[in-house]
Amino acid sequence: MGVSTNLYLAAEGAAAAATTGGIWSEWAGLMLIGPMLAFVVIVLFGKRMRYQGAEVAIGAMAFNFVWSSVLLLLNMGDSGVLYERSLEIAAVGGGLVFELGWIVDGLSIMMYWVVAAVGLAVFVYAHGYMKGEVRVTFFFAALSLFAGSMLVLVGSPNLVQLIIGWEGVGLASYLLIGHNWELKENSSAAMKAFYTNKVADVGLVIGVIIIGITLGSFHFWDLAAAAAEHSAALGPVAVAAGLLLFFGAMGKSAQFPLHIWLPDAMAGPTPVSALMHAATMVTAGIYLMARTFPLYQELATAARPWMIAAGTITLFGMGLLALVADDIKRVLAYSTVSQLGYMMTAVAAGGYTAGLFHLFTHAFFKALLFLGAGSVIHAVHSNNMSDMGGLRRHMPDTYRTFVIGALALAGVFPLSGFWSKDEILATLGYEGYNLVMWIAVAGAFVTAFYMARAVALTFFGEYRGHGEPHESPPIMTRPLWALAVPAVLAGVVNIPGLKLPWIGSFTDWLSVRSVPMGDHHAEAIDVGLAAAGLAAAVAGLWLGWRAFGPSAADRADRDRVEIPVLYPLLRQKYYLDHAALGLVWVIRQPAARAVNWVNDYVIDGVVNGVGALCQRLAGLLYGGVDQHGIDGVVHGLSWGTSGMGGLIRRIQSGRVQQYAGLLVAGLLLLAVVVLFVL
Amino acid sequence: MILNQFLILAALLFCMGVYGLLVRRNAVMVLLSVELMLAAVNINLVALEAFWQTSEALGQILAVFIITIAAAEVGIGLAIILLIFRNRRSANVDELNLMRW
Amino acid sequence: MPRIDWLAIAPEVVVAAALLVVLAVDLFLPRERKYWVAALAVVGTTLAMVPVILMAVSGDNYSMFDGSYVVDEFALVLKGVFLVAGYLVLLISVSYIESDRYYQGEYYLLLLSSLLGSMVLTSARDLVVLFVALELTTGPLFLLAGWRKGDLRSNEASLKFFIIGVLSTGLMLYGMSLLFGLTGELSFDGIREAISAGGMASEPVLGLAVLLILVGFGFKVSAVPFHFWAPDTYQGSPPPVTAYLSVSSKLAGFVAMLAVIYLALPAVTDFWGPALWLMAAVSMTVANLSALRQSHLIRLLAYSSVAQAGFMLVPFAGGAIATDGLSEGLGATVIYLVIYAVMNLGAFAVVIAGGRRIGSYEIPDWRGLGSYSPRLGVMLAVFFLSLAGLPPLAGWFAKFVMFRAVLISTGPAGVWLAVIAAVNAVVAFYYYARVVKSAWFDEAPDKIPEDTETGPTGPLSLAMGLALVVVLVVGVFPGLATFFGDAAAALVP
Amino acid sequence: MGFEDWAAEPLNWVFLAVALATTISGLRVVTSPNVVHAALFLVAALAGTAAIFLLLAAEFLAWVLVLVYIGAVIVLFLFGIMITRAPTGRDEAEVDHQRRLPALLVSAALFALLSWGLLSQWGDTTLDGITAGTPTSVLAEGLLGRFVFPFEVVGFVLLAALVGGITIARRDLSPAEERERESR
Repeated sequence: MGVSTNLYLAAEGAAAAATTGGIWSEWAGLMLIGPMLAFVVIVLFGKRMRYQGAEVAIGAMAFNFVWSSVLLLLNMGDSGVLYERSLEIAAVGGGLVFELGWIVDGLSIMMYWVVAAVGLAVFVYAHGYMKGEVRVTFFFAALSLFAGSMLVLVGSPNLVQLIIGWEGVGLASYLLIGHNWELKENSSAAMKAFYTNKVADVGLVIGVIIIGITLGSFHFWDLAAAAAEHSAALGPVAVAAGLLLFFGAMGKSAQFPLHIWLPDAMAGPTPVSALMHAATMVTAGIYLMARTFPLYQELATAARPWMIAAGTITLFGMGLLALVADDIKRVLAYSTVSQLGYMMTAVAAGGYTAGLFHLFTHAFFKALLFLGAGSVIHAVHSNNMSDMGGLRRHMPDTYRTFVIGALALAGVFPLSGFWSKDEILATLGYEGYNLVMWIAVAGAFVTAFYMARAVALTFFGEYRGHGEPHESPPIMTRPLWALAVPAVLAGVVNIPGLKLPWIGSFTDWLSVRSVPMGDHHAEAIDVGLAAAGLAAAVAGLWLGWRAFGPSAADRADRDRVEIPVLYPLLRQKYYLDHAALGLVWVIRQPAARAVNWVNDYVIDGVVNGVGALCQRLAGLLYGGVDQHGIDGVVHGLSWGTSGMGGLIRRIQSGRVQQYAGLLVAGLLLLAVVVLFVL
Repeated sequence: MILNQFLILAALLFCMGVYGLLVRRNAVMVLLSVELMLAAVNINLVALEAFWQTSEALGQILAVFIITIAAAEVGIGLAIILLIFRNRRSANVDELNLMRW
Repeated sequence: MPRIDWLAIAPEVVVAAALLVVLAVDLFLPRERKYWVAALAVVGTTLAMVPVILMAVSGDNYSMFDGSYVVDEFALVLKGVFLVAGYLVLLISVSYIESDRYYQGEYYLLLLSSLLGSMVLTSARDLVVLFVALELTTGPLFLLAGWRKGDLRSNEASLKFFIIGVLSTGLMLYGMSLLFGLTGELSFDGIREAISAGGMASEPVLGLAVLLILVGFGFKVSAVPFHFWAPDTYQGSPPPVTAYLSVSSKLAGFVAMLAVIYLALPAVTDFWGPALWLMAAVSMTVANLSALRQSHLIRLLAYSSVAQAGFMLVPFAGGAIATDGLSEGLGATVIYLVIYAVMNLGAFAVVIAGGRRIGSYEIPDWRGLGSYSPRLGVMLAVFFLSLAGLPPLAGWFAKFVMFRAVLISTGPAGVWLAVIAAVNAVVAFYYYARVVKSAWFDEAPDKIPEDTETGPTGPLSLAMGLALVVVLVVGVFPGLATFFGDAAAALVP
Repeated sequence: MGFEDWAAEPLNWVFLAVALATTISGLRVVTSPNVVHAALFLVAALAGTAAIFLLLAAEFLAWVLVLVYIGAVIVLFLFGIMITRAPTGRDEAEVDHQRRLPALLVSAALFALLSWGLLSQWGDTTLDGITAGTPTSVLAEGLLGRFVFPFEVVGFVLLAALVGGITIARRDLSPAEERERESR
């Protein structure tokens, strides 16, 4: 139980306590290059390969899995691994240099391994899932680029390379979300994701430039050291820089209100969703916050309340949205947003390990849930739970693994989600954020509730879809089982007060021995809090089951959950039913509707409002152009509805003498401003 | 003689040229206005050279270059006007608005 | 007789010789062999690289004609850039110009003349050389804009360009005469020293002179409010000429501006600082908002190039505010110029290649390009996303140095400009990505345009390939571009 | 310098006369409804400019102006006017367009700005010692010495203008005519 110095590695002693990891570290850059190389190879030769490039992508991932597993093993036990290598590629003036390289430490090893493990499962699964689909080669190329960019991101020793990986992830996600671009909503979703991220990225880039200029370095270690020393140079800009970086993280990690892209990103093929929601993309923001943790811990403390606020709103509000979605992937997507809120809140509150531990466990069960959902969708050819039901008989493997994932996500003892959520609750309590902690407990209840609903609607009752659903082929179910194992067990590595022989604890993995992060890790289980969390989860599951389970109510009405007529008919049941349904009603009607309304109108409204503003301005300036052309977000963004008789129409009139007159007038205006006003 | 009497005259001629460039519909007349502007610049240069009396007569030399280049510009301008006239049967500048916005 | 160092003017001599050879050979070539002049022009630009490289390696500086013509690192770097850009434009031109009766010999003669002007410009260190070089750069382009003689749009492009061109030349010359009147000098060094000796850095007339001169440069770089000709002229001109206009001609404007601002007027920040701040902010905003509404690709690129000019002006404004901003700003602008030149030429090459196949520059006609011509689709994505500033394509580094140059300054002016630039970077994304989206994510039309290319497409592909390599390599190893910036920054006195 | 001093100098009265003539001619250049008249008024305005040059003792430049402009450029203009068959009669509606007021405002404002600047800078600074004039040899040495390089470059400007101008301005032969010409 100790809050101690805040350096990751800057201290000399830290380096001494760590091993370099030998050739496994010295050549760890291969993990960054591998998927990128796979991308190039698939682009160039994929079409001529037997499995259209899938074998290369899977091969690269398998390589990474083996390599990162070795690193993970090396990092266990008593001494951690610490290695860093940078290659200077450009001096950009002012003493700043750009470097490419890789870093091997607890945090990055954990990320390498998660990306590789989840990536491998997803890639194998995708090989089965995409059979017979269009553009398989392109898909695996983009998937490799996606994973590769993420590795470049998490392997980066400096902020610049991080940006490169960051943008690469964004680009690849754009390609993947819009994979089935024949469907208009897909390409719109891709654009939305891209643009939302791009807006956030501007914050990141400016934040990085500010840090680089004030610090004279882009290195994370220099940043950490400067933060630890309360650097006088960095001090004045720290809050601004911290908030800007956080703004970037909000985009990638889908924090309210920049979360809007993530639910729409469901449009991509399901393996993409699994990868995106578990190991890559959305975790990047959390990772960035963890990497720059000392900045927030020491200098940018004023930024933390804002981060906690965003995280808390996200974790609770977005969870509610999962209650009303019919699209199974959308349920999972809102749940991801909500879980990301947990992680962000934890990291922002000082729970470095807690946030990352949840990232770690969440990666497995969320990937599992998505792949399971994909398997279901594969079978019933619909995303909507109203077309499912009773699938447990048809798809036993998918059913079992999905339930495991759901229980883990709900935080049921002793599955992995229980431990990581408990760690977050404990940290919030320890740091004194009691209100946030209880909101998080309530969020746990909501999580359990919607997962119960999802399981009940999907796997229980009677089948409501078309055709005869059948279990997916082994190439898809085996990855499910493979992911189910860590989804159950991953929690063991960080049980408070328990240090496993050989393996050590997750807390230790993330820090170099003897120099812990300045965060809190409980030495013993806080039974009361754990019980509260568990109670919330069980209550949520139970009530969810009461409301949506097969014995809950009249079949037809239960299935049509969207229809309010449901409730009067159920009045005659137990008071628990009343309570459950009342709760459903309370949550669904005012709260969820409100949140949904906020989501649909306010947030989208803001985005569309920005668009509309651009549109108005453009309309004002432009006007008069026909409305045909583009669609979706861009449509809203650039094409005005009325837009007649604008300024630009008048300015760019085609008459050259008017141009000449405006040129002279512009000169005069400039002269007046420069000579007389300023 | 004071310097400014020349400079103000030049400024006046220059602004007349600007006015002509802005209002003349006929492209040839636009070109005439441009010549007026350049003549004004030359007056400026020669007067300021007289003021400075530089050892290398810098102002006048720049004026020589301007005169020469102006001649070239006239050639270019008339060629373009001819081209347009051949295609459109008109040398009116304000009829050229196929491209806008 | 003035001493002449022949090595120092060798690049110009080679280009001038190539130009004359083109003129002479063209007379004797039968119509079907006219493409030889293209080869000659390409050879000329390539050969001219040799003395540039020789001088760059030797590292000597040359100063001739009482210091009015100087070959230093700044000049060499930009001569190199002009030669490469000219080389790429020649490659882009070949198939286009050959496919119709476009007077090949004269076309290449004029293009080389303009290139010669730009190269002289890099070494100009007094107002006379600067003015003459600018005219040699611009004059041939007035004519080239109208090169599609039968096309009314091309005619119109030419005349609009010409009228705005001579107006801004007139205003610029008036400004130069005032500058001469204030200092009694024509050389940049003389003007700088006279201004500091006379302590007149904030005389209002000096402000007028600076602003009037900026009109001339603003026209060349097509910065708002001197940009009005650009969209119309870009749209109407033959596309290779537009490519040249938006790159080399714009570059020439920036080179002239860099030299005059940083060599002659470094002390006059009171005037050019705010003026360029305003021009940068307005250029980015107006052009980006206008570009959002464009459906014609070349017109979109025209507005994009106005907006890019705004981005390139940002470091100037930063240079005026920050303490050691001058060299920082100069380096940043040059880096941006170098990267912009390559990526914009690449974008134009793709647009020309696609336009020849599709037969239209309307964006909706380009939908599904990636599905039936992945090669063009990928190129399109790379160049447009690079223009948008997406890492790891070269454009992001240009934006990076731009932001840095303005953020090193302390005080609200720099921050505000950075914020405006940042917002504009996002807005710009929408229209660049829209094109890419149309090419990749929209369904191809029922009738896929056939590849009917008959003429040689090799040069065009070569141009695209070269630009692609540069965009990718510089994006990953931005150090290569920094080199240009550092070399150029040596200019600051 | 008071007005009496100024008026006492006879050259100033010469200047006044020339300036008046030049201004009126200039005004007519931009207002005359007749193209040919406008061109001829430009001749007058340029002649006035040459006279001003003479007043400033820049003889060489004055003659250059006369030779280059009045001798050559104006002839070019007249050819241009004739070839384009621009209206030579009085047809005011054709010659100016309707947006005269903004143009007038803009140019007047420009004039106000410029003259404000000139007056604030040079006030009533006098020109002294210009009677000697600039020897032509100084100009010659400058043009062939320090400025020989731009002098050469101007040659290329003229070459490009010439070649390009001819190409642009000439009538394209129809393919049939061209074949006929090549067979000859």
